[in-house]
Amino acid sequence: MANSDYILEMRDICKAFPGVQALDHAQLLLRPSCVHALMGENGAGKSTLMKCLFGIYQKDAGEIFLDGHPVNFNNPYEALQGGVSMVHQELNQVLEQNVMENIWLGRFPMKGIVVDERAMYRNTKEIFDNLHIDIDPKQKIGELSVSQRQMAEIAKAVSCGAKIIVLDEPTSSLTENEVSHLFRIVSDLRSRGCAIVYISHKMEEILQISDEVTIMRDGKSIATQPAAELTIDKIVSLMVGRDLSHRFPQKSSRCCEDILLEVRNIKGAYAPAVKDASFQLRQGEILGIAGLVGARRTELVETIFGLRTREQGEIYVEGKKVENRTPSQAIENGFALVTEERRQTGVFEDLPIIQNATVANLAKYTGRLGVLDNTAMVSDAKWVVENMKVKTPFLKTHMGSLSGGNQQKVILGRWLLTNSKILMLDEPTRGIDVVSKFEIYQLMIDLAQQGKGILFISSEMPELLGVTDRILVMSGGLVAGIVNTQETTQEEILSLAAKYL
Amino acid sequence: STYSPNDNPSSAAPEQSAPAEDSSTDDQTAEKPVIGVLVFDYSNNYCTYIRNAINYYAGEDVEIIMQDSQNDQAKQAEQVDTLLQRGVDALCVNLVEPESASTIIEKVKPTGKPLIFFNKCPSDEDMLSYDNAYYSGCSPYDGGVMQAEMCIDAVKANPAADKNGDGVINYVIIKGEPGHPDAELCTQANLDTLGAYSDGITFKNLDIQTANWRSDQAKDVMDAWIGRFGSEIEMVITNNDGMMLGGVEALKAAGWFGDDPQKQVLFIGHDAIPEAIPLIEDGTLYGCILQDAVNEGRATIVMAKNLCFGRPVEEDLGVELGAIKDFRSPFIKITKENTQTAVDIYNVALGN
Amino acid sequence: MKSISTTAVSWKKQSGSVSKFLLSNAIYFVLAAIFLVMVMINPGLLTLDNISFILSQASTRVIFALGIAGIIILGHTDLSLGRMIGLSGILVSSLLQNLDYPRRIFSSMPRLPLWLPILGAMLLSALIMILLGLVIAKIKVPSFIASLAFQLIVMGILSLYFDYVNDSSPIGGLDDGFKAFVQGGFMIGSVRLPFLVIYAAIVTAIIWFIWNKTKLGKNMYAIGGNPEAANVSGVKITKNLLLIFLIAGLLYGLGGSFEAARTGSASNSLGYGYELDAIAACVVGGVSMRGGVGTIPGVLAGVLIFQLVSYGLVFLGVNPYIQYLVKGLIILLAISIDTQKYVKRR
Amino acid sequence: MKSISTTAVSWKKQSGSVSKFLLSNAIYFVLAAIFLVMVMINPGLLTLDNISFILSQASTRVIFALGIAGIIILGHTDLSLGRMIGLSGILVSSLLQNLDYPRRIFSSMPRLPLWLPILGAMLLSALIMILLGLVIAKIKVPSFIASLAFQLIVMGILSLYFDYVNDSSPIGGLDDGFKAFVQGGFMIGSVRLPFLVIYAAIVTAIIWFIWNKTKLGKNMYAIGGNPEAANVSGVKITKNLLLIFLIAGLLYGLGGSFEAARTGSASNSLGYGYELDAIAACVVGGVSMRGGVGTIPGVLAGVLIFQLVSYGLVFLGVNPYIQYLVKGLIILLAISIDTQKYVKRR
Ligand SMILES: Nc1ncnc2c1ncn2[C@@H]1O[C@H](COP(=O)(O)OP(=O)(O)OP(=O)(O)O)[C@@H](O)[C@H]1O
Ligand SMILES: Nc1ncnc2c1ncn2[C@@H]1O[C@H](COP(=O)(O)OP(=O)(O)OP(=O)(O)O)[C@@H](O)[C@H]1O
Ligand SMILES: OC[C@H]1O[C@@H](O)[C@H](O)[C@@H](O)[C@H]1O
Ligand SMILES: [Mg+2]
Ligand SMILES: [Mg+2]
Repeated sequence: MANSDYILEMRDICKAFPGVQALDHAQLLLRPSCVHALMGENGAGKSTLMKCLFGIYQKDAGEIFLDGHPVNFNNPYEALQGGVSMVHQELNQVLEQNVMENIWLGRFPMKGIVVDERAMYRNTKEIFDNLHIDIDPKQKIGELSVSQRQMAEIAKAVSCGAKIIVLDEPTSSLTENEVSHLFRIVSDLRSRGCAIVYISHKMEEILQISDEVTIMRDGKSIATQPAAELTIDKIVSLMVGRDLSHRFPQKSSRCCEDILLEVRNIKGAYAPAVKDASFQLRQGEILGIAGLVGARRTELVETIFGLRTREQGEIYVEGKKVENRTPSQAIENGFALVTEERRQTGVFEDLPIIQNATVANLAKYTGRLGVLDNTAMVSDAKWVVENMKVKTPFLKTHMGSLSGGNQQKVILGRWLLTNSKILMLDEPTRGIDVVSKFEIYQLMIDLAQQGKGILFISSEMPELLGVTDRILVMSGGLVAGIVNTQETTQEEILSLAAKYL
Repeated sequence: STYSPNDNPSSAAPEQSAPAEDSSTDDQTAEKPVIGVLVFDYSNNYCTYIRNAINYYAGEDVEIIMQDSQNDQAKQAEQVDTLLQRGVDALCVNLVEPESASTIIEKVKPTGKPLIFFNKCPSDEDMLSYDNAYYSGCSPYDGGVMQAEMCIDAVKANPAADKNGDGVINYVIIKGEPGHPDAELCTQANLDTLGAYSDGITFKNLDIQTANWRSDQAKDVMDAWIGRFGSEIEMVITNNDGMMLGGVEALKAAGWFGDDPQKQVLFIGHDAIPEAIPLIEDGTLYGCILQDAVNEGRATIVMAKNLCFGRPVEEDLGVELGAIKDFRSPFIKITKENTQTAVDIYNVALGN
Repeated sequence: MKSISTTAVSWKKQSGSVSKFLLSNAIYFVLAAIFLVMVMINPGLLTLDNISFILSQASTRVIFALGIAGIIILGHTDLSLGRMIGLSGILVSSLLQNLDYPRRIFSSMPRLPLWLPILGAMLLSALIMILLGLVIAKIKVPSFIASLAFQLIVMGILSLYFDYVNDSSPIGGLDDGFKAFVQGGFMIGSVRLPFLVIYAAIVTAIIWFIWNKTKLGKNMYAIGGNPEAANVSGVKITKNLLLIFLIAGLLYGLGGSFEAARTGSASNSLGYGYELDAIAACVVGGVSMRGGVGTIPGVLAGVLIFQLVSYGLVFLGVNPYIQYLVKGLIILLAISIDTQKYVKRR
Repeated sequence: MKSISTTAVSWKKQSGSVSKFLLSNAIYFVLAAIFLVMVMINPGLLTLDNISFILSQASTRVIFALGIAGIIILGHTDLSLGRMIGLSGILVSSLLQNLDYPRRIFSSMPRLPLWLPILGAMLLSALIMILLGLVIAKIKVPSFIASLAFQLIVMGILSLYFDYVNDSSPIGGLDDGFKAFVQGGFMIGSVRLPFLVIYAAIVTAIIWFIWNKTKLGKNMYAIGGNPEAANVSGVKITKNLLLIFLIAGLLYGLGGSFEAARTGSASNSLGYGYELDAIAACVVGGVSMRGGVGTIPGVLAGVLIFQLVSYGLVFLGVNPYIQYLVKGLIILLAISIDTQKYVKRR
């Protein structure tokens, strides 16, 4: 069976979870010195396939050959020993430890029985220098930004000297700069003979970086083709099983006159804090928020939502001053916030979907005597699953067993149920497949058309330019400017973003 | 219909109300009578000796189910239910809290089965509320009085014990678990008796601290007293000998009981457990109060068996029962002169 | 709004394969198995009377186990439970003694209606639990250590009261009406149905309702599952936490009062160590100490397993030292089997 | 190639502002403050003798606190500690009695060298702890409940042994050499330097080395901080966990032996409840029950605070009931202050 053309062959891999056939005879054939993209909708089985390789899951059936030899890693330790390393979709780090300890975890350099801290520092420095990453190896990793942590993970995977490196959505929280930087690292690795499995939902990236593409759907491998022969449309139609003509929905020009939300000179109390931000959001408007990492976009919306302490400044909804000192106040005042860190602040892993969907909206189901209306809850949860196209066997399925993208959809649905006037979405399409992204854009536009106001934080320039009406650019905790989407360019936004550096 | 604890739940007493006749007659002879014994706390040294004595004197003609109430009165109440369900023929109960006697009596009374309390005495009223209730043991307050008397004897015998010669003996008490009747009553008796004494010498209590019957805690308490009072301490009293062991150890470790005349102390324990005997013999302890665990245990099981077999309750007891159908085993003062008494008693208690 | 759904999702009912069913109901089978084994050793155990005793013994435990279960589901723990039971027991006993009891504490006080001291104990416990909740929610002290401190503080308070009113001597002579109210029961034919079981059933029903049918219940699971996410979702963490602690306090007060009446006396050691039993029963019954997970039937089963084992081992006349061993092994077995349903198949 | 430095954010080094310094060393100030207040109440406390007592009392506690601290840093807990101490204490006491003690248990046995029974107790404890570790790591039983089961099992075993060899009567007459080895000390001028303090210092140094300098130590923090991250980084979780449990077992064995010699006798209640004190000391000393966080100086400070409070309250002659209260309040205060450094302000 084994074919020496391939450094890695995964054949007929099957893996079932309760109620889900996550992998159904999936195939992946990886050539040496090749970047192989793995694509598919949320829940197609990409991560599961890679976890079966890496020894996190045990496959139910199928065979894996590494360099022509059959292997079956029982745990990540064996996989790493066998020359496979992996950057995981969800950041998995020991927040209380410093960068270098995280990087060398599992393979500390030793001097006798003592961990050689100096060598660890030196080696880390060396890797970071090689990869042009500027992070202090002794800094606590929990203090870094998400993108820095992501880069540290990448550096770690790269430094293992593995023959095969799996990158599961490595760019989901990287800025454009960092992405192009990552690509240089990847090309470099390829030229050194590494094979790379690259999972991403960003179409442009795929065509830019990969040599071959395997497309998965419903746990099956649908096709493997050289990237050169593929176009975005072709990939999408293979992924979805039908054509998708546009990446962004059609926008009708809307009149946005009435001011829905006004924020005046707000300032956060604790670092990292918004220093001074004022803006207006009109009814039916989608206001994008752009900025570099550390621009405090997240802090801006969290401060408005009452998650962070506001030291100064006022918030007006339809001309009426609101306090928003706590999220529950904000929700009462008609706000909704889809947070950036889904796992930490969004998902209830051990609770069923039904509760994840309805948690922000319980007041609505509370009837006389404080009794909850179960039927209403079930039907709302069903609405979320059906409208958001959440891929799940049951309403009772625990949130933790959904794929990342599907979790995001449930959270979006949670906030749609509250019927808030003002939706603040912090990187809502992170980790979302191309079809679902389109659906989310469509949803945003529909909501705007109903007169809601939307704040849309994104690090992906195309989507900002594709769906917003105006874009607020933040820089160093300040508003660097607000531009009309129709009239602006990528360059203008980037230069605004650098204004207060 | 409802029932209340005073009523007789019909099914709880399916058989006889006079078990004695039954078991001594016909076909039941194959089955030995079963006697349930509830000990208030297996970790209590003293109770261990009673346990051993009960087993020793039980003989071959009865089956003993002995259980540990783990110092929890609620648990004990449940165990009474359980053992009654199990169909024991007599019940011996070492109460956790004497005040709970009525609850136990209410459970047993409807079955008519013999109930022998031991070690901790219920009130007269409770004792008289059930004809088939008996008691074997002594009263902690009396033990405390006797312990105080021993303290007075000790001082008389050792005038040098008043190290600073001021006519006042400074003493400390290491108390058992606060709230525990044995600790509270014994300590109270010590204080009452010593406080009232003024014949040429008086007693001054420096401090009372609890060590929950435990030697490790007693050691820590004694350490702190050594740090605080130093050689001011002229006498130490403990509520039991477990704590005595810890107290002695602390003093020894700090160089007491040696040649330094300032580092001497009269030490009086309670129970005279076997570990105390060598200490009495080598003069470390002046003495201990011994509650005769063996006699207590013996009387308990002898009464239980007599009642099971329908014999007069006092048969083989040696003495007549008191006004509340109680057997009192006297306290005995154990000092250097009569350690053998304690050794003999505990030899039985340890089944030797 | 335009629907964005294209392919419909098919809604299957959780189709339970046999093994899955067995696994997720393991705890009930364990309960049954323990009972069976014990009955095989001594068939005399299999009587309605025995069962009625086990149930009535389990009843007070169920009451406070349900209290602490809420706290555990919130992701916290409570080591003060035992002392709270003691406090309630002492308080109620001191206020509900027979008029003719020679050592009546408040000798000139008229006979109080039963509900008054019990309600008092419940409110006092609730108040203390709210203070504990505040320390946990506001000062952010980990509940383990905060409740350990409260364990000591409550012990101090109750002992001082105990010493003050009754010179540290066990409080006896409890009101006969009170004892009948707690220890009595119905006779249905020849079968005893203890009142306690009925009280426990009522409490269980109320708590079941709160956990499953009210916003507070849903919020409790959400907070325990992910407090940060709950906060973002507009759940008022402090308020909900305080409510759950308050409910626990009420249950402790009620359970403590019952416990005193059941025992017939109260001293300051009443309740000592009950927290470990209660927590263990919850955990064996599938309440996760990481928070967010737990069911009422699970808690009931956990408490019943503990009570059955205690009762059964005494019934079988097992040597108390060996009982420790057997009890430890049974807990280990029960939880090992129950745990398997959470162990992710990988 | 352009560097991707995070130009936007300026990463200031944790600027040691005074308040921050105070906060992150709060526990040491609390320790000092408690001591000061006590000295102000009774200046007699301020003698080298008192300090030497406190230190030597703290020494055995430090030994087992360091054992359990490792387990807590791993993200687990251990309720069996107290019984493990009891087991070791009983075992060693039964094997190390004076030849001329009339009630010597193994009366025909020659005098054993001191190290042999101590080593035996350490190995036995280590073995049991490895079993506990296996139950936790392999069967995935939550450590709270697994160790509670072990608490019962170990209690059963040690009581049966205690009953078998000495009829459940306290084991006394401990070998004088053994007691001198543990209770003795150097006199430096008029100041006592107890051996125990030296032993504790040696143990502390070894554990410090393991935690801070070895792979095992780093892995321990990583597993406690994020077990999944450790797993996907190729850390062998089970192996490391078992090693930490093994070390805890060795320390329990050593501490238990010392505790018996320090007390001069052993019964099956030796060590009862020590686990709560040890856990509380660790937590007060900044070891997080969520795992991943904790330092050696913190543990030392936590143990010292506990010992100081216990000693000081007895020294001041405080009524035992009030001691509960004061102890509870001090713990609450200490932990409340210490907690503030973790409370994230946003
Ligand atoms: N641990 C698990 N338990 C149960 N179901 C799981 C588990 N992990 C994955 N699944 C299910 O398996 C399917 C495949 O999930 P997987 O995470 O591999 O998708 P993916 O292709 O990586 O999606 P995404 O692009 O959203 O990351 C999904 O339906 C998911 O719900
Ligand atoms: N002065 C600072 N001190 C400490 N941390 C900081 C500081 N400034 C920013 N950070 C951290 O850097 C990270 C990125 O900052 P921030 O979230 O404000 O960026 P953003 O513009 O919202 O970017 P994103 O697109 O990632 O949301 C955050 O995790 C924040 O905690
Ligand atoms: O509870 C402990 C106490 O038990 C008593 O029965 C005994 O007389 C006391 O000396 C003490 O040991
Ligand atoms: Mg994935
Ligand atoms: Mg951000």
